[in-house]
Amino acid sequence: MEERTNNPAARLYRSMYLIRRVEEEIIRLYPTDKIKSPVHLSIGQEAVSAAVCDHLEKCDVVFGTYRGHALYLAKGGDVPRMMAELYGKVDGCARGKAGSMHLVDPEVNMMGTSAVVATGISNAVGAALALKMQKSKAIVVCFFGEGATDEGAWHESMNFASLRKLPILFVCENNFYAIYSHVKDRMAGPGLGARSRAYGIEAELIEDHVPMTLHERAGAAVAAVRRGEGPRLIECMTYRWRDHVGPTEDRVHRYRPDSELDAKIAGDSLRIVGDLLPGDLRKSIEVAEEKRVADAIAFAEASTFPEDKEIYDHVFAS
Amino acid sequence: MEERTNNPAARLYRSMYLIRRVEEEIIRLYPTDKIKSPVHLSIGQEAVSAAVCDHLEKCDVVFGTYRGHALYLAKGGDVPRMMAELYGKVDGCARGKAGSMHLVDPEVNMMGTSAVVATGISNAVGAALALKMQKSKAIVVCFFGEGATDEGAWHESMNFASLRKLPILFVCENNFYAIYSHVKDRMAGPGLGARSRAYGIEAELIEDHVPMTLHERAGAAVAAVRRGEGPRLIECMTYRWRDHVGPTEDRVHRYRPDSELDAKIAGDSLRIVGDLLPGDLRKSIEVAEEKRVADAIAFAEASTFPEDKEIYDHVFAS
Amino acid sequence: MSSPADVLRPEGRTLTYGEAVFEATRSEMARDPNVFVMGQGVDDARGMFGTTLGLHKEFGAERSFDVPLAEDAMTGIGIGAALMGMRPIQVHQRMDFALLCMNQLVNMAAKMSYMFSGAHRVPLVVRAIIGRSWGQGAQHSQAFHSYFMHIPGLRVVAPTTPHDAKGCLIAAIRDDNPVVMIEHRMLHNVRGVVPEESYEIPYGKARILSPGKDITIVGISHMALECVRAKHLLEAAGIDAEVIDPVSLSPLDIETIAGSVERTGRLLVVDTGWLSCGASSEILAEVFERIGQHRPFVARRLGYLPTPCPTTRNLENLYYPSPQSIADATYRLVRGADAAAWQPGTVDSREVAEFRGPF
Amino acid sequence: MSSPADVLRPEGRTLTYGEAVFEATRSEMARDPNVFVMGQGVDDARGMFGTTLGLHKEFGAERSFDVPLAEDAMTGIGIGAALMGMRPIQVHQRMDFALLCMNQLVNMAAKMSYMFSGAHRVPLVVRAIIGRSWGQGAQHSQAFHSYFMHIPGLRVVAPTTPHDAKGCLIAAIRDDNPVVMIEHRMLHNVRGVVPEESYEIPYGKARILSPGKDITIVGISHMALECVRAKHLLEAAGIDAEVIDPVSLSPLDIETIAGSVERTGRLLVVDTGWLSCGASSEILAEVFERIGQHRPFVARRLGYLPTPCPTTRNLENLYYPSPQSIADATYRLVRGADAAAWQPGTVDSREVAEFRGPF
Ligand SMILES: Cc1ncc(C[n+]2csc(CCOP(=O)(O)OP(=O)(O)O)c2C)c(N)n1
Ligand SMILES: Cc1ncc(C[n+]2csc(CCOP(=O)(O)OP(=O)(O)O)c2C)c(N)n1
Ligand SMILES: [Mg+2]
Ligand SMILES: [Mg+2]
Repeated sequence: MEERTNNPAARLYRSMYLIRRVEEEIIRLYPTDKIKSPVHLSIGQEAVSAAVCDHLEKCDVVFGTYRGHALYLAKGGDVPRMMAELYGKVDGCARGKAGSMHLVDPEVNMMGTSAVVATGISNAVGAALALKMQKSKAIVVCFFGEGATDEGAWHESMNFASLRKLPILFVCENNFYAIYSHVKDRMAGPGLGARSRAYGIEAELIEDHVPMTLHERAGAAVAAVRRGEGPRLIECMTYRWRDHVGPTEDRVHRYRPDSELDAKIAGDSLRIVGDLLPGDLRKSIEVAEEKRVADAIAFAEASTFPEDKEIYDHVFAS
Repeated sequence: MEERTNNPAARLYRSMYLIRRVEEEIIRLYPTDKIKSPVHLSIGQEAVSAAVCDHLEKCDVVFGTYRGHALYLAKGGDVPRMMAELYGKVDGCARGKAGSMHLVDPEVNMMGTSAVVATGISNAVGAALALKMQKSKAIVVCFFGEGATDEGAWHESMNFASLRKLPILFVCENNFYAIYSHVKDRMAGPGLGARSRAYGIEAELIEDHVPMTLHERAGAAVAAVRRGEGPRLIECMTYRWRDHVGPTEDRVHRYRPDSELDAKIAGDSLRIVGDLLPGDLRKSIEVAEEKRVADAIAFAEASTFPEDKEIYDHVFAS
Repeated sequence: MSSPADVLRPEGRTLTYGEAVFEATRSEMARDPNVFVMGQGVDDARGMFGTTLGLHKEFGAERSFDVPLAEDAMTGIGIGAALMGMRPIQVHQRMDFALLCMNQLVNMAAKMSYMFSGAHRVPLVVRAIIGRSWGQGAQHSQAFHSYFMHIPGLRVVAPTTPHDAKGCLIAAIRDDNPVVMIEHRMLHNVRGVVPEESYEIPYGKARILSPGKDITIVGISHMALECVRAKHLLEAAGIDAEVIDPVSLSPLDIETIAGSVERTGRLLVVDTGWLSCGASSEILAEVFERIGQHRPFVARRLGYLPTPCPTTRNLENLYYPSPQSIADATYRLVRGADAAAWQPGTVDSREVAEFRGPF
Repeated sequence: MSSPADVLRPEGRTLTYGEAVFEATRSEMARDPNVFVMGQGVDDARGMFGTTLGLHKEFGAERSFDVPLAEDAMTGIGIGAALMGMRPIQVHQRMDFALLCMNQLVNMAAKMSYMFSGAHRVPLVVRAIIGRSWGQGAQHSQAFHSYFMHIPGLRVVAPTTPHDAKGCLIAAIRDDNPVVMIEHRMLHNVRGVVPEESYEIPYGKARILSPGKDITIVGISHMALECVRAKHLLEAAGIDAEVIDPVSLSPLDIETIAGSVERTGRLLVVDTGWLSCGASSEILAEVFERIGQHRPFVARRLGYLPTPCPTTRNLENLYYPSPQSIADATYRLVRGADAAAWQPGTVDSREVAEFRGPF
């Protein structure tokens, strides 16, 4: 990727555009029932994964959640294998056993995602412990929703990461909701920053208005962790445009005002980043990424379902 | 108790003296194997339970831990039935099924204690929720060690109590150790106060030098909760003189310096409170409490073991 | 309890299983102000698949409320409220999340009555929904009823019909003990006769859903329905199966089940869960202990394949027992391993086939 | 594996079970720098009943360390480290606390290999100690091996002898899969022959501790020892029992057990846990499925009484199976319910009788 060294906005746009377009295709395909598993879309939240991962090396390790398409793609996961996985095909990144909720790509150290909220957090801390024991230069980045911070596992994980000064960046994607439940109804007190600092972990709240600012702050946080300064947390304010699960825009459930959603859509971060680019660069990125998406879908369509006997494979590693 | 209305030091001394003497008797008896269950002694920590409970009414509800003798006695639990319980006798507060770790006295709203660390905390919050739903004037006081705050259950419980502004006082008895593990090796960050405030719960750290100060601060905290101001936390610095479990002084394991223990013993809070009293009042309290202790032991000795068929009783409530 | 008439024949008012759960909850909330409902999303626009829809409006936000993602503490909070005389109903959208509650359920709820020799009681209801629906994968499809059956001090019910769902939940709410009620997501839209009045389904009473003489098939939860379908397939092979729904898993009505095996000489247990140390091993072991000495019989167990649940549809279809696989296993048990091959017909498990995503 | 010679005859160097666990851990830590130990108190002066004593001094504080009271996250941390190629050994002083880890063990560790089709492996060892000792009561005495046996993707071992403890732990550490090793506190001080060299005990191989022809007694963990004692009591009644120690609970060597029952026609399973949906129901069910069609047999199960564990000694003594109660049950199974009354002699279970408080 030639933009890697010279134009962060271009890199960000490429990554975010890919995520957006992959998910728009999922929305288009979903009614065909070719994707027979729940999908938790990241549309609206692309900037977080894209901005953070832009600062990561291949050897850096990321953990995410069932809302994991964006992270998988931003970390450089294989697009055709992701689509094949959603189709439940044998060429999927987990041979059809995982579906949308458990994407994995060990090639780029995208660890598998979990559908049980907050369970990946302690795993990420454990990976950071291992990296420290192995004297690796890599770091771990752990993504989770604000809802996950309700869980005891978050508390225990933060405490241990801080005690051991582990090389881990916690990234909270605060999209205000856990399913249809607003964060203010679930989280008492002054906020995540105060909680994080109460474990001795520096924290920063990053509003979602300007993706390039997010990019810069995320870079600073990654750099601090990489310098061995111990864990950090960034709380990235963001918003999902679609329903908690599934492809719809979800205005029917009325847990959030239409005006709130409309304002977020109007402030589309993908457009903001795209507008920073010269038109021809932007166009060339779009053309290239459109082709990747189309190829990935074709790949998924062409792949076959696993044979019946595969059901018994991999219960144990051997 | 005539001291109830006029002399807090006398009340405190009576309560602390009873706890100390009951536990000294347990130490004396333990080598006889009449008490066939683990005992977690509170000697050195008497002031916390005594000071807090002095501000409570019978209707107020307390939850504690396996280190629960002090709380049971301070809340006004039945002394003979406690001793009989330690002996495993049928007149014990749980007919011998509980032993030292699960003391209970519903008469004074001493809820049963649990041997699994931190498990009682959410139960206490649930009781506070019930009191609020029932529009009761009573409050809940929840005692736990600093080790319990490591657990995810603590985090989840604090958050919920704060969200709902429940009538509950959290009392952390910080005795520095969880078994032989020092708090600084387990707890990252600036301390429990900061953690507590991160949930929006006001917190106060109370050093253990002056029991009467502890008494006063505890009273203020109880009063605030009673006024409906929502949950509070007090962190009471204290120290156990004996081994984590069992009767010995435990200088052999060398997890704590002798000098640390010696200094704490020298600063005995029981003596400090006793010294505040006129000699004859002090003496009369001691005589009365000695008799209670002796009577309780005689009661326990005289009681019998449960019949075999009792083993099937109370698996279910009926 | 042994007549299938009232639950299987379409006489009288019908409700879906989900509606029956809702009706039980609502009527008990109206009857007893101490009853309340808590769980993630119980008061949202989906209302836990409709089973709690609008209760917060009718009874106030204090009595049906959303909770933070904190399964462990929320269970403990339910227990604490129950200790004080309240009657909480805690709902888990997926039983998989109940793994976070094992400490409170096993170490606390199940033991308090005993540990304190009756000084406390814990009238807590835990509704745990088995999440099979639409490619849910390994972490959203599990069934842990055997975990609860293992524990003295817990009651476990797994009603199959709307009728029993209503009556089991009412009994659970009124019980002074902790009760875990297992609900299979595939049952929520199934319809059946449900009396309007209030009634309790007693613990420890199995239900003969459909009598027969050649083999006893015990089907747990959603599998009872699949077993009834298998029974119809088997008619083509001239096999007359008796289908039993245990309804209550702990206590278990082993008498009815063993009595049936005594007649048929054959037993197939079909569980909606794994076999090893599961409900199916317990049922088989107890039947054997009870009648094995004097009545020879043959037996088999079916359940989830011994793997985590795969996501892709063709493997998922293998993973769960189906009317076909049940019929096939039954046929071989009745006719013997060497019998001529037989191909069961096909039948639609409507609630499975018609289920659409996203979840 | 079927010869009892090497484990029961006092030839060669002897160690206690606790020492054998220590030796296995220490030698594996020396062999493989990725092996590390974590758990509350593993590096303190008691060193987890001696099984981890001083390892932090020998291998550094990074490789044997105390942890906060955070069972859930510490399990997840172990899993995360294992994903990165480390080989953590997590120790629970009481298996009761492992209830806090069920989510990580069941939803994560057991599923990762499968969910990700082999992209990940989780070489994690969980040592869980059954806490019976000294009036530990309801929350410090439980045994949950059946919970782990229920789950595809977990291996479960429950060695009884020091010999097997060493070999099972070495195998577990070298295994690329999550393994739960069950240790009974009452076994830690029991002594037996343990070869100095390194060896692995294979999964899925039961051990015939003592051959016999009248009845097959399967004893799990500490119960295997009690069963051997019961066998000696039964000699006075002229009953020759075969005692089998499954060693590996998942996978289970049902072939050896069923083969024995095929010879004896009688089966008693004695578990150190509750019966319902327990290891004993699984063993009985599998034996029946395997031989029931062609070999009639009688069977019974013994285990904890179906109550929480009471604290007071006289009730606690009833709660746990003992050589006497095992002998008694065996006698009645062999001689029939109507046989003349027989009073087993007495035998000391030394490790139980000699155990002193405080914990
Ligand atoms: C332990 C657990 N509890 C509940 C659920 C059901 N659930 C799935 S996603 C979700 C919301 C999580 O919200 P958040 O962490 O903010 O992530 P987001 O979906 O907003 O990305 C819930 C409650 C679950 N999967 N796991
Ligand atoms: C969940 C759980 N983990 C571990 C233990 C073992 N354990 C018993 S007491 C204890 C120490 C608790 O320390 P703290 O909360 O400070 O209370 P203290 O004993 O100092 O009063 C530990 C680790 C337990 N009982 N429960
Ligand atoms: Mg969210
Ligand atoms: Mg402490």
